[in-house]
Amino acid sequence: MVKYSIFTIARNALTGHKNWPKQWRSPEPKATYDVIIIGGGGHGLATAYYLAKEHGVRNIAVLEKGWLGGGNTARNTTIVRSNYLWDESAAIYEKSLQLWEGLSQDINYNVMLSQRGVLNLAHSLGDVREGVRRVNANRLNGVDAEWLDAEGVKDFCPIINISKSARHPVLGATLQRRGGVARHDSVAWGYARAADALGVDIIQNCEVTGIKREGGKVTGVETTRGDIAAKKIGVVAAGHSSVIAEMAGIRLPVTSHPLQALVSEPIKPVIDCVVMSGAVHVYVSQSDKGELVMGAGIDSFNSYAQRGSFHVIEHQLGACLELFPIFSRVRMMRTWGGIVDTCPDASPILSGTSVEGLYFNCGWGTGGFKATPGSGWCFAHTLANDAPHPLNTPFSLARFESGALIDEHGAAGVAH
Amino acid sequence: MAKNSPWITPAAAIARDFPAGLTELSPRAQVNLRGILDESSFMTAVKTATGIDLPITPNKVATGKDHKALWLSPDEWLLIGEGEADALVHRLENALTGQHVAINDVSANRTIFELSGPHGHHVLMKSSEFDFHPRVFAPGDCVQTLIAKSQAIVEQVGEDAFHIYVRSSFSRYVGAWLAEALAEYGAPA
Amino acid sequence: MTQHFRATSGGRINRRKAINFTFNGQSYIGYEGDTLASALLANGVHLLGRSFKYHRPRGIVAAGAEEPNSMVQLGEGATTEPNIRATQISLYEGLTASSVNVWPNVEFDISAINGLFAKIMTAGFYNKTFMWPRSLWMKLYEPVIRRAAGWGRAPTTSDPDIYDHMHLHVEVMVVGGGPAGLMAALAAGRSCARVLLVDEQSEFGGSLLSTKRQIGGKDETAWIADMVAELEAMPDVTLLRRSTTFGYYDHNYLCVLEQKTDHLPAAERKGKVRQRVWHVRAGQVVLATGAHERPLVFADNDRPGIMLAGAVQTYVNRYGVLPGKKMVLFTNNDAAYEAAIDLQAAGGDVVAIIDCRHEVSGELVDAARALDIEILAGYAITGTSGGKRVESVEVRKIQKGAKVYTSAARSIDCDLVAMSGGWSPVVHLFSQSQGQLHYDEAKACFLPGTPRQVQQVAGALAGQFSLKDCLAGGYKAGADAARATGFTPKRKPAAPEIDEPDAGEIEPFWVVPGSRPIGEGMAKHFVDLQNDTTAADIELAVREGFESVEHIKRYTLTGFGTDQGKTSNINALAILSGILEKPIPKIGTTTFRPPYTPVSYGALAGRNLGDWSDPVRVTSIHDWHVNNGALFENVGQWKRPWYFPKAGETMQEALNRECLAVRNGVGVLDASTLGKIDIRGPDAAEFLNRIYTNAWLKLGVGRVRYGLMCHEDGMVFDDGTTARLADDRFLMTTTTGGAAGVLDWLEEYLQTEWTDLKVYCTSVTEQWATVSIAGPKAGAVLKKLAPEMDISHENFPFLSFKEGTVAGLKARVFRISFTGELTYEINVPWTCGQALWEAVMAAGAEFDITPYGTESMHILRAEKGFIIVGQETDGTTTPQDLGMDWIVSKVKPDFIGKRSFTRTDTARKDRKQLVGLLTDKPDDVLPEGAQLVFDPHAPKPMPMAGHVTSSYYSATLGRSIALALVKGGHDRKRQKIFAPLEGKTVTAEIVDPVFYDKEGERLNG
Amino acid sequence: MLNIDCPWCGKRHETEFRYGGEAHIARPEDPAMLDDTDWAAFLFMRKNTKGYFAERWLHSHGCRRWFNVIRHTVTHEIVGAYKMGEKPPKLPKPAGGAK
Repeated sequence: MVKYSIFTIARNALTGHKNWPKQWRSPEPKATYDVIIIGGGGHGLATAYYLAKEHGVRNIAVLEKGWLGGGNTARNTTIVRSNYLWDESAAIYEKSLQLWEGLSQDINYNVMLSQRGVLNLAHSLGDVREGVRRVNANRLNGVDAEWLDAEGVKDFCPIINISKSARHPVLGATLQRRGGVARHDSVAWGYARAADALGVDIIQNCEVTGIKREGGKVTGVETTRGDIAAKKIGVVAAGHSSVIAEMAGIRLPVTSHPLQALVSEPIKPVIDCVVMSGAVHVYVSQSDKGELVMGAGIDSFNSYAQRGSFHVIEHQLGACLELFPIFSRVRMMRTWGGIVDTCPDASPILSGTSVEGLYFNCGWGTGGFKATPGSGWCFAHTLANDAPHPLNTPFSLARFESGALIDEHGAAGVAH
Repeated sequence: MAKNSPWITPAAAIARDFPAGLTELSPRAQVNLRGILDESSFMTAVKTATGIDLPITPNKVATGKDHKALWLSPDEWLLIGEGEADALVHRLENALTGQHVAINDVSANRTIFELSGPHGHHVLMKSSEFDFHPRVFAPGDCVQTLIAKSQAIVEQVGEDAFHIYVRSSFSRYVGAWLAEALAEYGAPA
Repeated sequence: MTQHFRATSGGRINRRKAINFTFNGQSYIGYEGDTLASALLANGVHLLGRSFKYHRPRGIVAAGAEEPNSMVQLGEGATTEPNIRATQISLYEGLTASSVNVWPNVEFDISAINGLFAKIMTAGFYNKTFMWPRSLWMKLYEPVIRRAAGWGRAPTTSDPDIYDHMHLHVEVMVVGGGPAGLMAALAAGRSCARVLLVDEQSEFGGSLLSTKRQIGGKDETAWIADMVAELEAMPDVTLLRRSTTFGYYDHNYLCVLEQKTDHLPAAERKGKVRQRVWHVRAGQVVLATGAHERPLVFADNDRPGIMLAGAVQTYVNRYGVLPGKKMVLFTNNDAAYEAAIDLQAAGGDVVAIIDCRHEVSGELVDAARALDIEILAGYAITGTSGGKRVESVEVRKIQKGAKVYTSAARSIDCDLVAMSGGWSPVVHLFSQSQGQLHYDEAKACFLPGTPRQVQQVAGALAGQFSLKDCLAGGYKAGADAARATGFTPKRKPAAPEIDEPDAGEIEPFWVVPGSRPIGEGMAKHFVDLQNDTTAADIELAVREGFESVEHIKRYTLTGFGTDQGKTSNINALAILSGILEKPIPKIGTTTFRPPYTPVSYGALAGRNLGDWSDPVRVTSIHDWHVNNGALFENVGQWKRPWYFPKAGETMQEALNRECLAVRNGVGVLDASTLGKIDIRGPDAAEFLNRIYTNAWLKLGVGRVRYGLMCHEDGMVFDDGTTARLADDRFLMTTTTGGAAGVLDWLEEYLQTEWTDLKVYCTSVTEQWATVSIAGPKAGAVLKKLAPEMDISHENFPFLSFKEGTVAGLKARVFRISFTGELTYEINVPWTCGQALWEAVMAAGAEFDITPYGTESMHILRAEKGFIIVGQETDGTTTPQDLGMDWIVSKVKPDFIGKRSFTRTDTARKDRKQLVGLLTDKPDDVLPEGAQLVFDPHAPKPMPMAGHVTSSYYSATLGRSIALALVKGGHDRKRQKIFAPLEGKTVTAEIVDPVFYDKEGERLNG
Repeated sequence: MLNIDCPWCGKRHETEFRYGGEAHIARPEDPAMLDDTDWAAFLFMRKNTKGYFAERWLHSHGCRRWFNVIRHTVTHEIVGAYKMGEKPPKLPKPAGGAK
């Protein structure tokens, strides 16, 4: 792998940039792999990378039905944080955040992690109670967290409206300073390049059409580019998890929903942190290009369409202007939607199934992007050892039978 | 009667600021009636008690001598009349004894606004996603929908006149919204 | 300044009305009817801004929404707006505008130094560097990158303007008011269908505003006027000008931004709605959105003065402006020749037409020749020069398929280059509506294929590039749309005689090589002018393995500008197709996402701001609370009195006073917000038996019972008391926030699961105002108000109710208690709430009756260990966790949630359970939300045992109290537990959650 | 913004409705007889069909009736709405493009 640095760029500039190697190959699929990862998004590519790097598995294929990173990796609001309420969630997201912090160097690809702080606003006494609870839980879990009162919020984000007469006034906020944003596409590309360098075959335009089984074990997949054999299959297909599960004759407790987001036209920097409000559905940050990046809530209905209903966005902008009155004359430039699969408890599934050798990594709902490195790291461990890592043991399918759900609904932890 | 003598209309405090075209109506008797349409005795009994053939077509209003009935759902109607609801409730209870029905005095549950004049339609277009165009919605029609994000019943009572029934706790909010929506068209003196 | 570049006559401007405006601090004059772009061009101003990455000088390229370059900061102060295209700003008196993202000014921009590093700042540059040392990314690299970010500036104060929304339903919506759209609207309108016609321009006519045509013996202006007059006379036809259909959503739902005042001088805007978003549900949609001209991609094709040929034609014909006096036309099609002909006719000089086709012929070519314009067929522009304005072009003879052109160069002086690479139908809305596109080789463009929604396409969008086809196609689309919605179109009128030149042929030409291979030397072949994406960037991306068009876009940022690639997407696609040697249809298309053009947040929010952002619910006693100094708490949509401070009182002092009044005298609470549901029918008791966890069949008429509801997963979700009004009738109360959800949920079971149960539910929340009087003196107060009511404990025991007259009002009085004190909850009709409240206050005056709010209510109930759903519960709490096994029937075979209690995790003994906490120091009030541990010295992550759910200072007890959920808490009474807070750790003892009056003796006063 | 056909009130905008997820899930007659696996299936396992999907909606701001809808989860095309207890309409043949 050619090492990326300013020096390599300068050297290549001298030769008109004619000698850059491909960031990843486009190999033909082989007949057999040790592990097949279905889904070439951030989580799938991270899984392949850590399988190769940490567990020495080299004969891996990542099968992507479209273009790599083209699913939710390309469609989120890029927020990274780990301040989740429950111990189990905090642990896996904190692992993820720690991996984020060294990721650019680890994979030699600048993913532009920008830790400029994430505020989660409280608008009611109930919100305050939940916020304080989360800050306390985070601190004891070793996750950095602070509680700010309304004045503190204003200090940290001066353009925010903390008027007491607002319809939903800001009463305070949790702050995670290590939270922030990262460049979403770069994450997929960086993992792809690093995995490819370790020998992983990334096969794009290869849609899985069937899961082959014998005697309760997986034996491979049928794809639009032919059959491929493997004894282990990891499914990391986000919104389409249920579709793959059906091919294997199993059901998952997930439903797919559209999640919409939008950006404004680029404007000169006005907001230097991430502001989230679960109560009024506003999630804002400003990109390094100057766009205000905003997420909305999910649409209520099941859907595999990468679009939702416009009233969701209009509602969100009303709430946004309550918080940021100066955005009124800023203009929305582009909207889009992703498909998220959500679990009843708003927590993910990283688990084996009743089919031997078949593993699922899904159900991240609206929280997937920030989990990318941790999710891949844990899932790689699970695939390599045929057993979950302690970090993802709680996120098994068995919890739905036992009732040991990890319910992030109540904790504003569900959002993005 | 004693019951309603100190009645304060829920929108009273803001009603004095309403522009022409918007008023809060004085209280009406409102009775929510639920019953099984299929049981012919039900329709007959209601007719006996009120003189009204309950509308069975969705979103229609049937008008009798003293009362009118708004279709709310396949087994639910809102009966409206002048004065107190008690008498109406009693008549219905008596006529429907032994039947599976629910009769509730909801006179205070909803506030009624009247929106009238040339801009009534515009205000409804601003406030609701429902199609109030005269080709679709005419006198004798009613609809349950959202007005300014609040659940409401809208009844067309004349060519340019609508009654808007909103839950009393929302009436300040909806009343002020409607007043503001009218403001664009200027208040005729 | 004078308008040196204004043609002596012509144009749709009003030359009698001069308009003063300022750009970059300089004053200019234009005419009514101008855009800022046309007025600047009339004044000879071409340099409007700088590009994003290299800060190269940039001018006006187009004449409409597709403009990639000329963004300005419009206006000043509170109404300033960033990034508005000069081509879309109608000129108004007093307009001020300036260039964006330049420093110190557009003429001399420091950041142009970036151009020197262009060789390094290729696509993917950021991904490959700024990684070492790691610490500098946040400290140095990113701050520098961020400083360069963005174009214009947001205002720094809130927006004084008004916005709103309209909702419209029509049978036929026509998008685009050009010739095809006008005909479509006419056909549909004549059928009597309800029609909406929307156009983004200030006047209808579309392409006819830029061209000279005779239609049926009328000139284009008269023809448009006649069409509009007929449409305006139709009562059910709505015409929207200055209105952009920006989104096409499911089920023919479209959104339109109408700009109502942006073209007016500031003084005339006041009090008017500035922008309005129309939400349209259409039976049929006719898309007649026209086409955008494509630039040609050649070396240094970005200098000011290089613009689209159609734009030149628009400036000449519509605005009476000569964008230059010495023009070179560079084209691959005949149609663009008309721009040269029109410019020449208006007094400009066309020095050459560079046509990259080797064979040229046809009506327009002949017309150009007749004007003595030199035509260089088989030539291309291979370079340009000029600093802030193009000064000359370098022209070479071309060889088909060559990667470089080696023929001798000829330099031609000029001050304007018009270019035309053909036309791209504006398929954005069609794509948004999920329609698939197909590539038409002959027309060299993507055209709409099979639609997914009920719609028609017409005009240039449908590949109907001649006016004759537009008119016929438009009429057919409108008639078909009307017919499909049940209307009968009138007989088609005879086709009018049209005088238009034959549009001739086009030969696609996607990238023009220079004398060196693309990417070498200093020349840049711009594809996306706004983001400075070049053909070389696309080549580099492919070299690095990016092959999907989506990857290319993202790696090079093509199409990610504020213009969303209207002029660049197809060129990028075609260049990619050339590099990969795959035909264009195999490359796929890019996705067009809403909005078509940017829409202000203000317009999208409409009036849903401030008090309108969410409905506010108030009780009928609200005014009294306001007048008596209450502070309010938002509970769901409700405003509830939080507490009633007296002058000079702290919050805690007020709470102490309120609580002690209830414990020692009498307090009064507005409890009207509780949800109330009338439940009636022969199976009502059976229904409640299934819904609540406890037993309901035997509750006597006149009695009241408390109940808990769980979801099927066994977790508590609402609670409240329910009274049996009659054998077959109950009145249920719910939590304030839970009312609507509970009613929906009850209906769900009745309508979908237990359809055999005869039960009706009716919401009566606002039928009843509820005034709760609590305290040892409550009875005395009630006695005064209801002297005829027998309120003796024998005849009015706890958990019963009575009907009667209170304060002269017909009332229902409940004996329930959330405070532990003797309490009467009096229900009167909603509209009598304030009258009752005032009567209670008057009657209670002698007992110093004290109004209290939700905060005191919370303290009082916590002293008694009563839960609040949503505070002691969080969706993971069972009745057993709350120590409320007593309310879970062991006898009933089934009720909602029962089965879940026996799941392995739900049945665990060490679940988090509700306990009371007493801090070792009585003055320490634990924060609500404090986490609890058994071992405060454990390393992080510290094993947590639970958290504090409620915590208060209790004036009654003279110390703090708290409720908490603690692992295995029910078996840990008297054990110590710790709350490690920031800076200190508070120690507490686990106790029973009932802190006060454990025996319940105070219930009877 | 979906246009949903309430079987009683006719077509109304989505904002008048509440979504109810997969249709035709009957509550078990006797939950006590189910083991944890089957109970979990009733609680949590839902079809998540890509294609024509039978789902429930509540006309919460209108007639407050629950009813069923067949909707395509990719195109959002609504084939029909039917009352509780009625038979679903026939599904169209899978159309081109709408996999």
